[in-house]
Amino acid sequence: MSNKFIGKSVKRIEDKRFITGKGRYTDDIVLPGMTYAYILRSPYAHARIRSIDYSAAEAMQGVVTIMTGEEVGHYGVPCGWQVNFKNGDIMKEPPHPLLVKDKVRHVGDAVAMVVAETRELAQDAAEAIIIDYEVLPAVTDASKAVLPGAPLVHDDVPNNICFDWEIGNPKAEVDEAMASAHHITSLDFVNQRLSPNAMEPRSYIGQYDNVYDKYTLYTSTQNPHLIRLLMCAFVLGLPEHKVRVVGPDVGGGFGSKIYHYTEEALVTLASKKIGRPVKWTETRSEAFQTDAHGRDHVTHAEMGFDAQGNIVGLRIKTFANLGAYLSTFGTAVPTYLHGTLLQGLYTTPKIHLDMTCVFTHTTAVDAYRGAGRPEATFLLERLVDLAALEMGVDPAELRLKNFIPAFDGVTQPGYQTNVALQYDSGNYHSVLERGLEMLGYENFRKEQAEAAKTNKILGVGFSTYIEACGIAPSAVVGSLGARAGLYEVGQVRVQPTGKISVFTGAHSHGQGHETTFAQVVADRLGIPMEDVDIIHGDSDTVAFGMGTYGSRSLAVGGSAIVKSLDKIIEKGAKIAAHKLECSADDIEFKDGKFTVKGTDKSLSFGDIALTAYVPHVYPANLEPGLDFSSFYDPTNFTYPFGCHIAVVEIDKETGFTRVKRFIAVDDVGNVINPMIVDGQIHGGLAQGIGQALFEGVEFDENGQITNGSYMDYTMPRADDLPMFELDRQVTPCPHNPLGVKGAGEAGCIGSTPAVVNAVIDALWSAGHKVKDVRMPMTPERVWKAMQPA
Amino acid sequence: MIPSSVDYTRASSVGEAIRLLAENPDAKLLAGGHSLIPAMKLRLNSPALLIDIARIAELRFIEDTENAIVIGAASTHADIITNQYLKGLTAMIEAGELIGDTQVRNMGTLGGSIAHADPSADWPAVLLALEAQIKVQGADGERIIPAAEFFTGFFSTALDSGEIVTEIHLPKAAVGSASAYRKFMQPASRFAIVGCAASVTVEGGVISAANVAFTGVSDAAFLDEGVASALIGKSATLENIEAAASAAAEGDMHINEDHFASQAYRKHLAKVYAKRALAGACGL
Amino acid sequence: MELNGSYVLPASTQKIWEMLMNPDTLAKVTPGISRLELESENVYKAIAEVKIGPVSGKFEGKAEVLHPVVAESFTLNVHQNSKIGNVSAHIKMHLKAVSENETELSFAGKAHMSGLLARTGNRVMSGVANTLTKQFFQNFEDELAAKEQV
Amino acid sequence: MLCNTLKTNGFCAKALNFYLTYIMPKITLTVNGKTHTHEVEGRLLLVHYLRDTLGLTGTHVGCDTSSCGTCTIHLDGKAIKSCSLLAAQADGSSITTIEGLAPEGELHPLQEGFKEEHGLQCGFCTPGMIMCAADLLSRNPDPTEQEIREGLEGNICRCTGYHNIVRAIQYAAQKSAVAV
Repeated sequence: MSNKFIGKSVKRIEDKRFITGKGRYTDDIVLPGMTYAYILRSPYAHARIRSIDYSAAEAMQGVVTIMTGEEVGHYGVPCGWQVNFKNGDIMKEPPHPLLVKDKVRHVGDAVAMVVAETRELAQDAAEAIIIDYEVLPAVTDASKAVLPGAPLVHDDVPNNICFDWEIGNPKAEVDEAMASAHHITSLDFVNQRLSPNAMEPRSYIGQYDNVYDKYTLYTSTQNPHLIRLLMCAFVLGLPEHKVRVVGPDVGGGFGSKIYHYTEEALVTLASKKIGRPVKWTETRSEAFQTDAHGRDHVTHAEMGFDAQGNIVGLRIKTFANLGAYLSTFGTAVPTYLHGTLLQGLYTTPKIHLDMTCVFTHTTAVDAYRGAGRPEATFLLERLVDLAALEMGVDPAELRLKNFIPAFDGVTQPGYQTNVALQYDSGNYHSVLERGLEMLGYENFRKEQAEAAKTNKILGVGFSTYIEACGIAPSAVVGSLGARAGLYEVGQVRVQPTGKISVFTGAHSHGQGHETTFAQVVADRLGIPMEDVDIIHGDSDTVAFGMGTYGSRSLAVGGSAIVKSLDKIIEKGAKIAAHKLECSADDIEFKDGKFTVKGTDKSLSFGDIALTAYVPHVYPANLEPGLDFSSFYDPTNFTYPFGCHIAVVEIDKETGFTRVKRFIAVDDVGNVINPMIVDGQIHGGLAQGIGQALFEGVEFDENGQITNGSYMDYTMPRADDLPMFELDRQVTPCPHNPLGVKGAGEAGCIGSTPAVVNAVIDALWSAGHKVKDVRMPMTPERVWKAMQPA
Repeated sequence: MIPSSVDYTRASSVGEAIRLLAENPDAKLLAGGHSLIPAMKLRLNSPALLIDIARIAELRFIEDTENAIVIGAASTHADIITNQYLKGLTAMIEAGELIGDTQVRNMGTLGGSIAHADPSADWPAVLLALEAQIKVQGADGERIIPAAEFFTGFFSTALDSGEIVTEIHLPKAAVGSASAYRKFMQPASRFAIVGCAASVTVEGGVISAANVAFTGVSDAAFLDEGVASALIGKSATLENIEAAASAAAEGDMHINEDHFASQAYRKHLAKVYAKRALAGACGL
Repeated sequence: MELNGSYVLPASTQKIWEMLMNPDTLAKVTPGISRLELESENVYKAIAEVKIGPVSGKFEGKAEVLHPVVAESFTLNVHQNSKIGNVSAHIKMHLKAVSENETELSFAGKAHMSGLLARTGNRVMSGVANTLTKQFFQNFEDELAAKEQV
Repeated sequence: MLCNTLKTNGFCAKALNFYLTYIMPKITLTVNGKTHTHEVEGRLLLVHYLRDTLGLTGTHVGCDTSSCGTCTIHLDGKAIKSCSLLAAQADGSSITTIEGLAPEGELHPLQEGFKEEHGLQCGFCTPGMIMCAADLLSRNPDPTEQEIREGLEGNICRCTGYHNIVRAIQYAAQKSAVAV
């Protein structure tokens, strides 16, 4: 163990290929004889297919084959998480076919796939397919889809309800607490639907090798093994050992590339059918229609306070939109990843969430950066801030008063919430206090008063959050309905010369694993980072792993690698003891050397590696080789937390809102690479600010996405954001060997309510006492909030 | 996204382009291509032939003549905002800098933009405010169309189907006159939700002439006579400007609406941006 | 997309009604429509070519006249398909005599777009609606004038 | 003879047949210092020519509407979006892509800046960002933070929140200034 790299902002190893244009994303791969697929999609949200005429398309030049619903409609992709109704019934799980035979259920539902010599010809031929649709009424709003008479998405799902669900204290207890409240703050709001918009559109190549009867799928995925398992076992019925799934460089995921998509199975099937590789790359327009969306909650929430300002109860009713079909983890997001976070940082004694999960004629909804946790934080932080305004108390003071006291999870026990989870460790007061210090709170209020004399108004918004990261342990998620385990694999192969190949089931699509993991390995073994290679993304090379999502890679995947490293050091010590003629207990491993304690007798790590593979002088009963694989299944989630503060400036004449300052104090446990952690926070902040001010998928009454391109769907650009002001506190995770908690989603979870709260603060400071401005808070919406009612 | 099949040819002169256009009824002119090619990629438009006029040397120049600055139609937005002769026409520079982004400004052309006549494009408002003259050429020869007669409606112009825009003549700013362009952007596309170009002549502290033109507000860019007339004879103060600007986008006209701005909000923005553009032109 | 408009045309309600019920005239005045063919009573096959700015599309589909009340009102149902998306419109038309030789023709309805038109057209749709409306009345007036001359 | 050989190899025959039915414009252009001549379809976009014909896959496609900037390259020294240009339009031009920004084995100050300041995560927008920033610095060697942000308005990054991209460009500006 040395401390050369951990905690240092080591520059990223992977950067070289990306900055020189040598990254290798799926769409960059060209295989001999490759064909191109184009998918014909429904222009309607809900319609019955009366007839399809393929004749003209089939006759067109360059067409190799056309896959139809008749041919492959009996295959469908599964949902990975079962949630039961309150009454114990199993959730409704209608099929999600690879291609639709009879009825389309959202705009973009796939009807046929044309495979041709070039992508131009495939598209030309798809345009020649004639489909006669009977257009049916559609419903897109979850709270309306449950009403009597609403159009049904699936004929056998009454009221479009996939399931209803609750969590927390018994409803009656919460009602009683609320009845006793001195003040109740209530809020109706929409947590709008977002499109993830990883910059790389999804891309897949199916390849079938008839000599070895083996399939290869190249896919822009966050978890190659999971895709292989789902596709083999639950979709196509292929023998898993005959399928190789490769996730090469992936251009961002943010959740949207976790799921098993129909097109992965389609190109795989088609490649066998025609005996040639088949590539499909979506257009951005298709991405808007088919990449799983995020959020989309319609909520009524109430928070009760006693006369001293202590929170006494929290009562929530939410309709969560699942879209037309269940995506891989769509059912877990509004339930186990959302309801379980409603304790927040507060000591709220009574909590109840009543959740209804609903099908609509829209794109499937699943995890998007934060997944359920941003929705929980938004709800809590909006309520607390609004309550402070309504009660005329300071929003920071109100939070500090209600925070759970600090606990380290080692000498003090974890904190048991009312919503199932037990927090591992936390020090919530400190992040808010540090945030206030960075803001210069008193000065800000003076500045705000000054600004009121101009045509700009200023506002400050606070948000404090907690999230559950490092998604695992298996036994817990299994008992909650997950149909997969959630652990990670880490194999460390020491080569005879002492160089290291590490195989991880985690998958990097921007997170920098090749660097962070190498830092951990190099320090543990006391060797240079150049001697470590991190290998991921290929199911033929890496043992079964679970991939990257939910800020889990380092906490779970990194811990698996540490376990293997420990085994290597333990075995190395035995080899060293034999060679140095002492007991293994007397061997100490430090700075890359096995040393006999208290002496200068030592052997280098390289010597031991070579001995392990050239075992001429070697302990009896010890196998040769130095290569260990470990699976790490943690005992709990990890619980990062933090405080985000936004300062906004609103143009009184136009409602145009600019984020002037953004302060984030996050506690993500121990930090291996501060530069990378900061980068993760920055990116999350941009997406969270994006939700508050810019982003939102809009449907018209017929279920058409009316802003389905970058000409209308607004994401923050460079000139929409300020430089971020970051700081960190460190409360180590008590239950994993690295003490890390995860940083991928924090920025996105805390930032959205901070910005909304800042706008509301600005509006109240100017005398406009509105409760909410609907997100995205476009200039027009903010301007309207300032007009006399 | 790939366009439908299309033939491509490059014209070497204006004459050749006009001849090709006459011979091919399904042809479209291609200058920078930054309106046409995106539309073709989405297959919103599938011409049979593209006639590339971007490299016609006689169309790409900026000249300082006695009465006017003359801009060749194939001059790019970037050519314009970096040109020394145009420094005096502030609205041109301010508008040009707000078009699209760096990459678009490097390819897109002034002629292409005005022939396309997007109702939210920036140039039309500026050309109206600056009283530009647009020279066009067709099989029957050349003619000059004043900007005020050029933009006839929604994506439509006074250009005949066989004609090409060749030059834009911008009268030189008179003594005491100045111009400005202010724009409220659609945040995703960066087109104007409301763009206002103002040109004002102040003599002895009194406004003697004014043009106020909008883009993004209605079917096409237009001169707002109501605002302009309310300014004439008034001293150039913020109060007078604000009062005049309150007349903006009134009267019988269609007001656009979309995700980003309802009709009421757009109308309100027109008044705010008229004020800001006028204040800019008056140096207030 | 909302479609609304009204205009006073210089002809009697009876004359306007007859023109509206004549597929040839209707094809001439409706912007974009190049041909209307009677398929069955009150149902027409419609071919349209729309060219607006960057968009040029060929549409094919049906137009249907519903609930005709002579010289008073009817409803027009149009469904048009194209490669760039489909359009369905449901429009109520009203005729009202202003004087003996003047008729106010008004309509109100909605058009629904699908596909690419719906996804990318938001920025310009209100302009499209307004332009088509203007063209409709202009064409109608031109057609009336032409008839006068005959 | 050739036809018979091809017949035994079904797909090749089909591809050839398809190819022969189109008459393609011929283009000649210099890419990263090397001259290329190809017959291309009229509708072929420059970005696809670079990626598919020349195998220069560092230039990416991220949207359909010329909005995201991942396809940014230099055409005759200026940043443009190669997804909104036909290959035929570039006939006779000189093009630089990310692969040719610096001599093999060396890094351009911007490439170095992006690495030093962690200006990239997934790397997909990075080539376009760097090419756009190079245009910016050629026009304005010492930009302010605001000028950098405005200069990037045609490029979207979904990973970094732009904070470190701004710093990467500042790094490059400073480094270039020192070099001069």
